[in-house]
Amino acid sequence: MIDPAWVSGLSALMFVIGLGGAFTRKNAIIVLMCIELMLNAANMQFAAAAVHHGDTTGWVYTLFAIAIAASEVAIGLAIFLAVYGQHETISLDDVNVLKN
Amino acid sequence: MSNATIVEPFGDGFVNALCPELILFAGLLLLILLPNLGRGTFRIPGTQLRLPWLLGGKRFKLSSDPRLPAWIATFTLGGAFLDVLYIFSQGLERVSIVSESGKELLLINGFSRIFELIFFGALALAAFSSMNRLQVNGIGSKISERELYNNRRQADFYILMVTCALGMSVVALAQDLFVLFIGLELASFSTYVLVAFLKESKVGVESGMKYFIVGSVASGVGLYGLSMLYLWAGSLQFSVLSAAFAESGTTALPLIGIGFVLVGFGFKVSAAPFHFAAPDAYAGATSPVAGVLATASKAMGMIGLIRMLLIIAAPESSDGSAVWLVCLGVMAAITMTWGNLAALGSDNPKRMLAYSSVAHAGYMLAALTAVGAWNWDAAVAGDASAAAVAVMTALIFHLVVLVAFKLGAFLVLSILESEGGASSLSSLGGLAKREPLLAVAMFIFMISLAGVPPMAGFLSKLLVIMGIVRIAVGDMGAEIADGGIYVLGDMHWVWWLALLMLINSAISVFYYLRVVVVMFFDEPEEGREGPLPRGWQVRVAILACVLTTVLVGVAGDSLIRLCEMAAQSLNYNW
Amino acid sequence: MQDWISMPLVGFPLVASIVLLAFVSNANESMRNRLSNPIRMATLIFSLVLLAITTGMFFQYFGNASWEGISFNNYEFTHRYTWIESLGIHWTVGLDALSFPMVWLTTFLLPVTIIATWNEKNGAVYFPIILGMGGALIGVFVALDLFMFYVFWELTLIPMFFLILMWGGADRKYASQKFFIYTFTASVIMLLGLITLYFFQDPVNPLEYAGSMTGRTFDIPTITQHALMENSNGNWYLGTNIQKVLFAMLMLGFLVKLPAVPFHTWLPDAHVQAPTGGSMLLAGVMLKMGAYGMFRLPISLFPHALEYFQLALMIIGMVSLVWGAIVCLGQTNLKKMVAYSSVSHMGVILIGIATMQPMGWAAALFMMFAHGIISPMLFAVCGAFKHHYHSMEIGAMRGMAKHSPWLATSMMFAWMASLGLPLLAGFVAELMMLIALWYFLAAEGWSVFWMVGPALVLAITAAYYLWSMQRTIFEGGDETQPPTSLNGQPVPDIASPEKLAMLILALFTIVFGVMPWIALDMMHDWTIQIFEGLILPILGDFNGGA
Amino acid sequence: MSGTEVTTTVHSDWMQYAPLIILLPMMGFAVILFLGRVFNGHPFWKKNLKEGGIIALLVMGASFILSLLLISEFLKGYSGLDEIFEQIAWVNTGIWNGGSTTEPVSFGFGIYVDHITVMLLFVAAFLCLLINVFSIGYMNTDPINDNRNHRFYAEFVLFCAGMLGMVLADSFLWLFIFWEIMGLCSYLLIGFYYERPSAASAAKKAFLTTRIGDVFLMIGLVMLWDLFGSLDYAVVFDTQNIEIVAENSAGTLQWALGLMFIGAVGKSAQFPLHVWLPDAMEGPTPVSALIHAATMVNAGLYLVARMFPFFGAESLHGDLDDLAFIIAAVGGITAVMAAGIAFVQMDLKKVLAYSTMSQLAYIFTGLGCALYLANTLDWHNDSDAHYIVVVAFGAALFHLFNHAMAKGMLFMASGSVIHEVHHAHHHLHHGDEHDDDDFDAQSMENMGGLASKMPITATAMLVGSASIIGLPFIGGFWSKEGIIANAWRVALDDPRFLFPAMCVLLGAAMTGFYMSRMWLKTFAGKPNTEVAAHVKPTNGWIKTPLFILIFVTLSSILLAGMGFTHWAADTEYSFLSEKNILNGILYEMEHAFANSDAFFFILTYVVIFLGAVVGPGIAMALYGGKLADGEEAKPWMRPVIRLNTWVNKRFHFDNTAFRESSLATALENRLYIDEYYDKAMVNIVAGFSNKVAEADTEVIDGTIKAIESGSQSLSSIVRSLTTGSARDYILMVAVGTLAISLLIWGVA
Repeated sequence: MIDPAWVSGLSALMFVIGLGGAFTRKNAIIVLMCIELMLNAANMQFAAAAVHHGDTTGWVYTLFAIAIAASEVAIGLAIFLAVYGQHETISLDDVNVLKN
Repeated sequence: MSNATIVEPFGDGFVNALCPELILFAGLLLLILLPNLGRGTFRIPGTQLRLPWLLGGKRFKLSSDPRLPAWIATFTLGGAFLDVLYIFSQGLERVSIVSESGKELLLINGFSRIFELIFFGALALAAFSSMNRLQVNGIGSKISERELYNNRRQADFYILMVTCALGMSVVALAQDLFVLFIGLELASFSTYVLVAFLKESKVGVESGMKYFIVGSVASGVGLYGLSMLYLWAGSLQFSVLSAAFAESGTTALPLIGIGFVLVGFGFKVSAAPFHFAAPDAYAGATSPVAGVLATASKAMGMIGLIRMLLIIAAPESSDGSAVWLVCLGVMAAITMTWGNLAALGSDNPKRMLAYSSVAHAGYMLAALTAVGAWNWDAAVAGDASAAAVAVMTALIFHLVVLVAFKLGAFLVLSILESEGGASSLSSLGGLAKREPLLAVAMFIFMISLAGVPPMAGFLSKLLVIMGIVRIAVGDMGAEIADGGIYVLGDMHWVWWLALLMLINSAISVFYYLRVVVVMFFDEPEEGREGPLPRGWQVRVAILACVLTTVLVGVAGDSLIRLCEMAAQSLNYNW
Repeated sequence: MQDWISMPLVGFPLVASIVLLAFVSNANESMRNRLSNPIRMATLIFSLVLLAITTGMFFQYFGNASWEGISFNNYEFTHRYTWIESLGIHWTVGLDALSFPMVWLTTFLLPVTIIATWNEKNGAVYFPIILGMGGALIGVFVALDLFMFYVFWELTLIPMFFLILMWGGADRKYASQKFFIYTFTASVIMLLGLITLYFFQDPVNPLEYAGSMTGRTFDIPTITQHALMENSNGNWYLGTNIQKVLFAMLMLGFLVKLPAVPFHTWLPDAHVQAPTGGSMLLAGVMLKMGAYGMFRLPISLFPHALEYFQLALMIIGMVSLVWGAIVCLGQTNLKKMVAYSSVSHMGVILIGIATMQPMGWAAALFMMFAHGIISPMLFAVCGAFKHHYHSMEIGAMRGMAKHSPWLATSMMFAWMASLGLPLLAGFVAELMMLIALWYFLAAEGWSVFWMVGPALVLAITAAYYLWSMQRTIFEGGDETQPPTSLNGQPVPDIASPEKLAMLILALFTIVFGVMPWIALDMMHDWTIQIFEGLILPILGDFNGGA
Repeated sequence: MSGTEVTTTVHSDWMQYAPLIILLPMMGFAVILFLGRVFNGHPFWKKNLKEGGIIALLVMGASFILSLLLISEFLKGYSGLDEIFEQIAWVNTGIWNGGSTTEPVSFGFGIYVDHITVMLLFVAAFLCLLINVFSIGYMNTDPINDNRNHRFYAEFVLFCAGMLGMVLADSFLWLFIFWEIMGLCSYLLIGFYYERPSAASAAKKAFLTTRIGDVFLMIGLVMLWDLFGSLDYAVVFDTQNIEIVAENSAGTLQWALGLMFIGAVGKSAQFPLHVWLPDAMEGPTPVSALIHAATMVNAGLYLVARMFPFFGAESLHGDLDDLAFIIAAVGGITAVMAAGIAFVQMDLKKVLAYSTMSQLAYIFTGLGCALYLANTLDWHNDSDAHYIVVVAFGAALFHLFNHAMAKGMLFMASGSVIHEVHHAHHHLHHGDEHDDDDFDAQSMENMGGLASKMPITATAMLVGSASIIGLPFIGGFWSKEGIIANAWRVALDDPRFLFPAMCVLLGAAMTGFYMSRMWLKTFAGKPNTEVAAHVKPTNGWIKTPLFILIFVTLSSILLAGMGFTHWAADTEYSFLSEKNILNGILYEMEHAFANSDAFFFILTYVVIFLGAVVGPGIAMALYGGKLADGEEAKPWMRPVIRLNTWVNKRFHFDNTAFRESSLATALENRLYIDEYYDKAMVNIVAGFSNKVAEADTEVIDGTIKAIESGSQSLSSIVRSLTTGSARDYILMVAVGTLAISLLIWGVA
């Protein structure tokens, strides 16, 4: 079996990629994907930890986290649609009526 | 914990214990069902027989009344609120909901109850006052009242409010970090949509998107933190985490894990530097929603922080907690100063209130820092645990009364908003002439926010400062009486946070007063000289806020005691 | 003993003010105009009742308080209700020879202010606010609980803020905010000092009136008692460092309120923009809160620190005295000049305090009282000037003696009283201050050059007052042409209510100038009590005295 | 050390009403002011009550009678330092002098009567009454004063109350209090014609200048209090108390008294605080008479005279002679300076004003010398020395008396002249619109030859001038000669005093010149203008006091003979005690004209030569001459006119050179002192105060404003970080996360 530490490492990498992508990319949908990446990193960590501790709760956490991620995507896309309707763009840089 | 009644999910006493939440749930169902009742019929397949099953079709007059969802939501939330009050009056029971596998999921005690009070109270007021003020079309669009009312989206709005309340109460009850997180997400998702509810306006959707996307990143970081903690401790039970932290909390993994979690909650309380989306969100959302964000949502975030703090502030782990205190203290200082400075130059009253709520978050973080420092020096610790309780009391008290004046201020703005926008200070111009009582109410909210006596805001700030100073001074008074010699520098550094906090509240007077000056001094904007839009509900809600603000300020003793009881009921490890 | 009597003194004006304000708040314009007269009468009658009560207290019609000979930290008409028990907060009121003159002064100034500003616009709102202001001020003076003291201390800001904002001059927006923020900033520092003091109490001893949650008390008599015991044992209460820090923090709040240079710049702005009534109460009573607070808290609690900071206080006092006077000389705005003269006079109070002589303290107390009668008259005159001539510039209106003899006479009287003409109230205080100062300098071996300041100011004060009178009261002929702001209308003299107010103020200025003992005897007794009870045991520790 | 325990000795029942001397005029002030406000313009008020003049007269009459009763009681043998009125504890307070308790301190009010009091009381009460009578004739007949005379009378009686109170007060504190009340009244009275800018600025100048002196006086009093623990005469004059003070702090005492003297310098218009007096002539003439001749200027002298017990104290022997010299020297400087300026004045009243200044300076010199003698001679044990001291002091006080009477008369007479000239001008140009603008009724250029038209006035003026000049046998001669003699006596002992001695000697000649000049220019010669030719005699209200004062002045030898000069100084010599009046007069004559000491014998004749021959001679040579044709002066004035005519013809010379010299210009410009003062005020005081006011707004308030604007700009910086782009917000979240991680990493 793979050492959970490797999984943790991978998840850390995913998290960093996700976080980095979130503030480097302009397109809202890509940012959303990055966020998903972060959530998945957490999921992996949960899974790895569950294995590490031999504790089933971790799996449950993972399931819940997936559900959360899913609803997040749903809400996100809905909002993006509405934004597009009004601003005709979903570039994070360009949607900046509100500032200061 | 041992003295708590242990109840299994859906076991005996479950209904009693979770009565407010069940009321919410029932209300939620009603909200979904009732507005959809109509003359809809169901044709039994294969026959021409149409059974009236009441869903869909042309709605009844009653069920099509746009105010119906609002009333339902108000009664639901208000009912839950009153139920909590009733429970308080009957005396509290400490109930622990434990899963079959022995994991403690929820704990009902004074702490959770008082937070339920905050959540339900704030949301009930918001729902009540949104009743005739909710705009679903773009601001200023020429749409008749009738048309406005006759809109099914009303129901969505109130459903989201109730789910938000539900999520928040889960946060208050949770005894497992992950359960807490789920509650948090439930409430957050609701607020994301609520913020973006004005999808017909540019600012509405924009604020929703920003709030959502930044919030998601923060909660992503938070979730990752959770996973790290889980990796470290093998459980996310508070009790387990706390014990583990006391044992080996100084390693990097748990510390960084908690740090990540802090980011997640930090966003909710809008602590710097995670607060950036907050002003945008407040400015774009309708005022009652913004009010909810500034009060209930913030209280929810605070619960998370308090829980984290209780984990790390266990007595033996002074090293780890010291790191944390510095971290929190710096964050508190930056947050309050940043918020105040930003508010100073803000011309948009909603943004101003948003920044002011950032500042208030700073004050609360300072209080939290003090809680963490409760046993900083055994020599002068004396009644340290009582002192810690006192600070916690102050924190809770602050969150409670914040609902009254912060939400109240947003409600006043909501009246102006429904008239034609409240995005610049001048929209408040001449309010004293147009509706004096409203101006007086706003004035009371403003000076209460600034912390001027005799308003509730003063008492809460006083309590926070008293708590901080008490921690900083510790038992020196008694030591001095016994011949000890102490100097200013002997006090814990949180004393300086108190000083900074007071200086900040002095700065804050500047922008709060500017609102007052505009209301009482300036002339109304052109075209806004006439009377304000009518609507008794929002005014009743404002009146309730004013009364609370003043009465608590003048005679806050019983509320202080209530908060003290709540603070004591926390699951301390000392 | 009608101990409850101080309760209505505070409560009734506040409640009446709120009720009246609520009553008129939703009335429309014409309704308000109709209401303004009955409300004015109501507030006048009410304030007269208050005056009757305090006067009755003085003449022992109510209670049998012997104002002369109240010993230190003993109070008449004390009453205590539990307010916020968990924090040890009580509604504690009481009067001693320090606070009673101030309370009487407040109740005296209320009707006078109402009369003097009888025709103020929007009276239906104005007069209740004045009344509420009075209630808050009385609250400050009768409070014997730190929390209550602070609450009323800040509460006074609110009516004053509105008085300035809604009835003030052209730049009232700026002035009202500056006034509020400046003094608020100082008082939050004071608040931190109060709270730190609160927690430095020893909670182990069973404390009277302690909060159930905190174990400490806000009760001033109790704290003072503890401090007194500790101090007279030869120790510094709370230790040297803490005592000094707390003294400085409390003092800062009071110095700003007083105000002392360099914390004074809010005052001229506030005064110039404030309406007459606001100025009268601001200068008459509100500034005295600072000096009152100094005696009530830092001096009573931290006498050692007072001695430590003696030089600093002396310097601040001297600078205020001289700086204020010199700035007066450079003013062209009548009200600003008078405002700076207040700064200068408050310097007298500080110097009196810094002498640490009973005579100096009695001088400070009497100065508070005398200035409380004289300065409202100064501002009433300024207000009338502004009201009738629509300008505040010295020289805008000349030859007042010709066309406005009443105003001219009042002005001259007030000016003369303020520059310390003998047999008017201010002289006694100035004389006592000078004697105490010299005595102190000689006894402690300080340099004679400290006298230069007061000496200079005695002359400068005369100079600026005379200079302004020359350009207002005197000089007829071509230069008396009414200011253009009058648009050629005939120049009116002051109206009858204003005359009445001026007469009353002038009368009492003379009464307390000719018979200072009425007020001074009780102040004297109190200063002797506090000095012998508090300062003497301490001074004995440090030096042999003179 | 409290001075309140003074035994109460009431001599007769009415004596306890002595405070009424002060209180009556004080109440009169309120009554007149009130009635005047109410009845202003009412015919009865205007005609019958003379707009309050009659009320004032009644009040002042009552005060005068009470004063006379008090004086007679005193003369009946009640002597010694004592009080006749129980003290009121005015201010009670306490000090801590290093002991284990505080010491009570109290300031009380009472009445104190001794020789000096009695003399000043008479002068004040008597002159106030006469001036009151005069005022009715002067003020109420001038239409310019209509409907505001009540103000005049109210301020007038208050002034009198102040003067009487100052004289009667039993402590330096109350002396100062009444002194200030007088100051206020003089301010009000000088500024009576408030519409004139010159009056307004003169009033201000008077108050300010005297105030500067008062500041020093106040500090002197404070120092004195510090030394004695009281300001009551009974305490500070107590020999034992003085001994205690003398032991340790004689120097401080000298400083205290010196500072008090500065107060006197201001009040009595001595160099360098003299600038207010000439300007103060802006007030109505009765005011000039009252303030600047008869009463207020005497306050300074009274104060210095009051210091006698210190100078005379045995324990302070020789300690205070420097101060005595300063007093004499200030007097000397002023005497010459004022006389010099009086040379070139054209304004009748200004001549009198400078003359006042100069004569007061004589008295100061006299007092300075007397105090020097008292301080340096062993007069307590040596009876010769005792006599010298008493006579020296008496001479100064006697000159005060003579000068007050004469100068009061002169001012009233000048008022009479001005009044009538003004009327004549008014009458002549009746209906003309150009009116008073360019006509100066006070200028001697517009007079001349009035001796025949206003006989009583001219006589009064003549007698008054003679008294001031020190013409033998008339009024001031008896005292002035004494002052000069004493100055030289001291100068022989202490060469420093040669300066004041020379000054007073020179001053005698100068006095002779300018007083003669004034009289001649006004009354002799031909009328200078058409107006002067039409002047009518004055009214009865004005004549009466003049008439009385002529006799008082002429009879001054009687007072001298009664022992006035000796008695005034000391308890040992009582009024009419040693000699009968005839012997007294003979003694005085002998002493003056046939002094056994050769030095003083010669000195007397030198003085007479300078004052009575040289000075008037030069004046006669320059001014005056025959009256206009057909005009005939009264018989007693004819010799004067004739002598003048003869001298004028025989010795007339051209003084253009002098008049065009820079000295004359300087004198006309008052030696530029006023100019320097004005410059100092404008450049230094006003400039500095403007700078300070600027600093107040720019620096102190500027700091506050800078904090405000600084936080505002900080605010915009902070807010600009909220860019509006969600990407940046996410970045900040990431940065925050990183920061927290690094912080923990670093520590853990």
